[in-house]
Amino acid sequence: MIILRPAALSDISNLERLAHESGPMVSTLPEKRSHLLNKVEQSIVSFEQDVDCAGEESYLFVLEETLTGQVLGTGAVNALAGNREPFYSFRNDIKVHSSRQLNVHSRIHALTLNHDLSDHSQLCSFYIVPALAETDYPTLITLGRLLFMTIFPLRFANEWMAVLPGIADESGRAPFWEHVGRKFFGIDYNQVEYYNSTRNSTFISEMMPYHPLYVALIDEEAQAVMGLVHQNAALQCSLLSDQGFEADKHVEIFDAGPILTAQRNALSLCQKVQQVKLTTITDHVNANSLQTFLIGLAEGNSFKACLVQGGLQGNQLQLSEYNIDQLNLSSEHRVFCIKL
Amino acid sequence: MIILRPAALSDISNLERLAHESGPMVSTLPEKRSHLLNKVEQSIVSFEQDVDCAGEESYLFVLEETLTGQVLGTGAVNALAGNREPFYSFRNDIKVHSSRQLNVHSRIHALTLNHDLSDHSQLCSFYIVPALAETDYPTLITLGRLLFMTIFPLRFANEWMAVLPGIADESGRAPFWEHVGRKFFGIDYNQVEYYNSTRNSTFISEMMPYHPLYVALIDEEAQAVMGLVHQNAALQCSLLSDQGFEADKHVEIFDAGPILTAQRNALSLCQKVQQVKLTTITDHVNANSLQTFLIGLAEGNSFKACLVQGGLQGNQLQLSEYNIDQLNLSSEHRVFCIKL
Amino acid sequence: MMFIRPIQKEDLAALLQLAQKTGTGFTSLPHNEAHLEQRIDRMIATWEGGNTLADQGYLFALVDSETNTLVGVSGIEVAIGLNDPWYDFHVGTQVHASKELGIYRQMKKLSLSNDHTGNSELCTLFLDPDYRKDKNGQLLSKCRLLFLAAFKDKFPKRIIAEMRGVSDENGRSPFWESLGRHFFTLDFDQADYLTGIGSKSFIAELMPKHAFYVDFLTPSAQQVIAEVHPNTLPARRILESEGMRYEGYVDIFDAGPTLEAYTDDLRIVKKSRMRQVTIVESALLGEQPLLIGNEKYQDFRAIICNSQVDAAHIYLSQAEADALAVVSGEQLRVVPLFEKESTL
Amino acid sequence: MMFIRPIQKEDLAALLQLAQKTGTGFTSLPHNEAHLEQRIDRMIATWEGGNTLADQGYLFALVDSETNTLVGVSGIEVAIGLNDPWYDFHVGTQVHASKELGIYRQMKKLSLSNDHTGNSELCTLFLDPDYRKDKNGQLLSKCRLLFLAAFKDKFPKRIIAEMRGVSDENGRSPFWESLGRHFFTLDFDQADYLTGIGSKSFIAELMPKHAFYVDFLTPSAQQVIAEVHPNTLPARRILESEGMRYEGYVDIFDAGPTLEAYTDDLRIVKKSRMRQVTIVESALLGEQPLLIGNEKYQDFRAIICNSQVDAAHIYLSQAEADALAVVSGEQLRVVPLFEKESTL
Repeated sequence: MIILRPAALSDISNLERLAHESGPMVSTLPEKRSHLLNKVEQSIVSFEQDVDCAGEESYLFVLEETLTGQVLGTGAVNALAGNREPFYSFRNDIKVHSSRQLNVHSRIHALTLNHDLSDHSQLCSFYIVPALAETDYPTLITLGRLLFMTIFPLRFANEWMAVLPGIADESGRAPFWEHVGRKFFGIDYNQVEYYNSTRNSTFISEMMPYHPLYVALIDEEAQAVMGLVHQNAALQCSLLSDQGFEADKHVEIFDAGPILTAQRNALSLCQKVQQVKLTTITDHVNANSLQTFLIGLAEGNSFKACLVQGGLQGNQLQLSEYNIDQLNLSSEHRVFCIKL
Repeated sequence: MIILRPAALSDISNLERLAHESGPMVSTLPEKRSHLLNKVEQSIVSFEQDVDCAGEESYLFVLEETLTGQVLGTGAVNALAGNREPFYSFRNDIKVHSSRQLNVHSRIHALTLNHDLSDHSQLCSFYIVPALAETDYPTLITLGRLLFMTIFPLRFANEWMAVLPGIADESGRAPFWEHVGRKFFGIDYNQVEYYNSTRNSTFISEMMPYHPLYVALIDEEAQAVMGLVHQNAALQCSLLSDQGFEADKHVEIFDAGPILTAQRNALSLCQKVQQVKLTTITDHVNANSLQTFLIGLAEGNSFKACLVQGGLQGNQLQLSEYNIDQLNLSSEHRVFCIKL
Repeated sequence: MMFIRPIQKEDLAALLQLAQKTGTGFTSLPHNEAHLEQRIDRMIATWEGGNTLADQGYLFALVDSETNTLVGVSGIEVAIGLNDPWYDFHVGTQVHASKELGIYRQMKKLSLSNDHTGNSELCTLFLDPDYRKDKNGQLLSKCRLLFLAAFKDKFPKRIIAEMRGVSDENGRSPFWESLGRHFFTLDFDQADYLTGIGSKSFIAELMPKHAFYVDFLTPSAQQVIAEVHPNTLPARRILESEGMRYEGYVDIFDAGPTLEAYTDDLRIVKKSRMRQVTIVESALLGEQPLLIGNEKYQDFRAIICNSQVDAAHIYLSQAEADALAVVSGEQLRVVPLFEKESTL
Repeated sequence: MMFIRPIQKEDLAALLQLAQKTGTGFTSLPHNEAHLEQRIDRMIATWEGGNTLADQGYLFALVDSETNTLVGVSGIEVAIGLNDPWYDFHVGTQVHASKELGIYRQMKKLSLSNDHTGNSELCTLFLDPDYRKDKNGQLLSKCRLLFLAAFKDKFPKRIIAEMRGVSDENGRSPFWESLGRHFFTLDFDQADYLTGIGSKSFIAELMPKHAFYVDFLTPSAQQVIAEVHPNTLPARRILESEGMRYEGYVDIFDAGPTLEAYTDDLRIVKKSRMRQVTIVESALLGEQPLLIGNEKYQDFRAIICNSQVDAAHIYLSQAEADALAVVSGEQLRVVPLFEKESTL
């Protein structure tokens, strides 16, 4: 069985391997062991703490094959995108320039460095091994985290967001970076993504413009990729969009990848999730009538999620005995489900 | 009976009187006859047009005592706040100033001139004669317009807003204007409000700063009134707030009065409104069980609203025969109601 | 003989004819009769003392005394930007540096500015192509500085001159193509014409209000910032030799440089001296060409000639004195025409 | 006799003692041994040719030859803003005008700028109060310009000097109280100290990044923009008499003016001349005080005296020649000490 569960210290080696595989696509999953260790430790502390207001917590999940203990993917949530420091993005503002005599109101687009999203909760560090890309498990990582956030509302803000990777080629050349960021930094995209994952964000305020950047003056190759998602993240993007996330007017500052945002209450998952009791499937249930459910198991502050086949009747979710065994339920567990 | 109905050309003299009474508090109800005439004519055209996308329409309603034909109040809706030209406001942005060596992230507030709200539908020109201030009729003017907007969704944007008057004393001295606008214009608040109601908004881009204004540098008397509503509009403010309108981060540019915004679908009125059939109260209904309803009558593109006592059973709204007579119903009328 | 005098009402026809000979990039003498007539009227009103500061301006005519024809004009606006705002771009430096990353970047940025509001402006210099010889260009340009030296109290303490920027043979400005075009749908020619008839501020309203980085312009646009059109190079050299300098401001359309100076720093203001007229039968040639002007405000005249001059006198022929509208014994303001010449 | 020489490693103790005598508002000579030692080392490395442009600087010592004590220092930074960004506020003009409303408003605004990046800076002038007499202040200030005239190729083409702004007897700056305090929780004293030890850019990071209007400052803050502290008035007058000018830039903390000039425009650069040393038994007094310096880069010396001078020679006593580290027949750079004096 494959489950989504909080990362543990014993996952470090596996995470290191995944971080290496994932490369620069996942800037919030650093390759450096010490940084990974920090991230896992911070996650453990975050889960342990009782929280009644989103703060510096960051929750890291891993996708584990429970028979072999293999780690096959990751996904994290930051309680606040900008916890100890601002979370920067470019906001695509429209400025109207008016001339009375010429009777013109031109609409001029300009990118403004801002940190409007600092108070949003942030989904990040999504990665799954390529072999599972076509399965339901990307869905597990993404919706599993949303389910976690739904069940523990006090730990998160009301507004959520996810930064998706923008366009970059295999050599790590990102057109938006080449025509924008490079002018200010003079370094490669990979390099700045590494700084971004390992340094605090002060360097952004030091190096990036506080003047709005007029979009019309940005090279067309870079304009063309603004708000476009990297093909590797297309699935992520559609999963989140289906839930109600929308690409607003923010883009990522280095590669101009889309930033999706949503109000918690507007998400379909939040509206449809229900608490259930698990029961064993009775004989007379037809296997064909079984449906796929995402279930989340909360016990105290801990949480895990997995996908199961079952049948829902009222607040009873019927699963196979085998599945129920695997879940290792205790009487303390609260179980939540949502039909996929 | 007192009803809310579209303004007609015959209302001009009455409107002129109201505009004179209302004074500078209602900047979108100009005193000048020719401007009023324009406004009424534009409203008539707007109602007559078939509209499937919010545009330059502006709808003006009057509150009429039907027995005497007296006009007792006004309320308007602009399909788009900035139809032919931008709608300007100040956005209260937070800028983070970071210093690595001092390990400081200061949060600096700054007001930025913007026209983010141009694509919102706007409630405006609210006025009611003082004698009715304590009655249910202010509610009729405000909720009646919201009902109109709900019933004709294609005529409006999904996001609505209302600019409420900010703090000014009886002599027309507005502290925010004295410490901010006057520096740029060198004229009195009443004067600029008059320009604002009669000229196109180009003068704002000519005279107002495009740099953010640091709030800390604004005189404290002016800071203190930012986002505060004038006492005369307190009722308006609470009516809209009850419906789900919220004061976001925008304030009006001259007096810093609050700007309330809402998503249509989030408004309680939109969620609760229902289409009904009117029937006559049967004898056995107890008068004590009657409740107050806001009803809206739509016939083609026209619309009127009033308050009635009635009883709702399923989709049947039972009214007194007297009331039903007064409504002058035709078979073309669609009737909507909401319990207050 | 060539001499300078104030423009007159009767000059309108000649001025209109002259305006026809200008091309793209010469914004301040549009071929537009109403505009030119208004301009002449405004200049005359200034000389007659009837204008407020915002409307004061002078226009000088270069006249060939043989034929009594007007062959060139040059002007001074006394205080710019007091009616319509005066715009240019300030070329500033912005440093982005991060000690931690070990990165230091120095970037040029352009910001819309009204900093020259209230300065004087040297403007509208145009000389009939047939007369582009014999130091006529020098006279037309420098007579303004001589006038300024004579009537300094009528001018603010700073003076500027906008130099025409680079454009190609089709009138395309690389700077406009890279910047202005994105903010405005006009061609450079049209924008240029609107500017000439005083509509520059309308256009400026549509230009970028926030500072932007030079690095975001095309390379060809970057190259022409603060560069003049090849045809304007001589005019630039003349003004620079007189003490005007590029100080980091450029035109918002073509990025031509704004030259500027404190009037007190102008060579002609510092070095010009008063000499008494002595009329001689046959004037001897002195050692260097001199710029000579009278001190008559409403009947200002200026000429260039190699007169003999000593510590107190200047020796002129009758024709020269006539051109200068002076008689023996009157005072003239005299300065070597060129910077390199020795002082008086 | 008082003379100027390069700072030396052995001067540390004396410099530290001197630093103790400075007060608030004197940011560049903090009483901090490590900082001062580092400063001396950097200066010496510059004279020895070992520094990159960003780190080059000169510090001159004023020495009383009677007692061989250091009684004052003055410095030049060669190129500012190449390590940490150099910040000041540019005082610009913004015009808001509406033809339709008939309103025209001219407003001053301040914008954070790095425009002086790469310029030279006159800095760190401090003279022991006991020695504030006998033109010692003139020597200390002007010796730097003489050095610059002698070794012009080692400097960029523009030079600036920041003048201390207005503060009251308690060290409170009205400008800081009205602006900086809102963006920063430090007192002016502390901000000032951090600036002195090179942390100015840290503070600038917290200052307003967008232009703001002078009208929004308190009246007392508005009044002190570009004004100097009364104690700094003499220093300002000295530099202005040498050709430096306020050109619209002020300090981000106290709004003291930045004076600036092209080095080529400095009086001492333009007017200094070379003269050959002749040693005389008893030196006759000349008609005016002269600033005299040698041309030895690593052993630069300068003095003030009323020497006799002719078209080719300068006549010095042995003591004067010794102070200048020259012997008979060597060349010295000579200029009248004051602007008003006649040229050589």
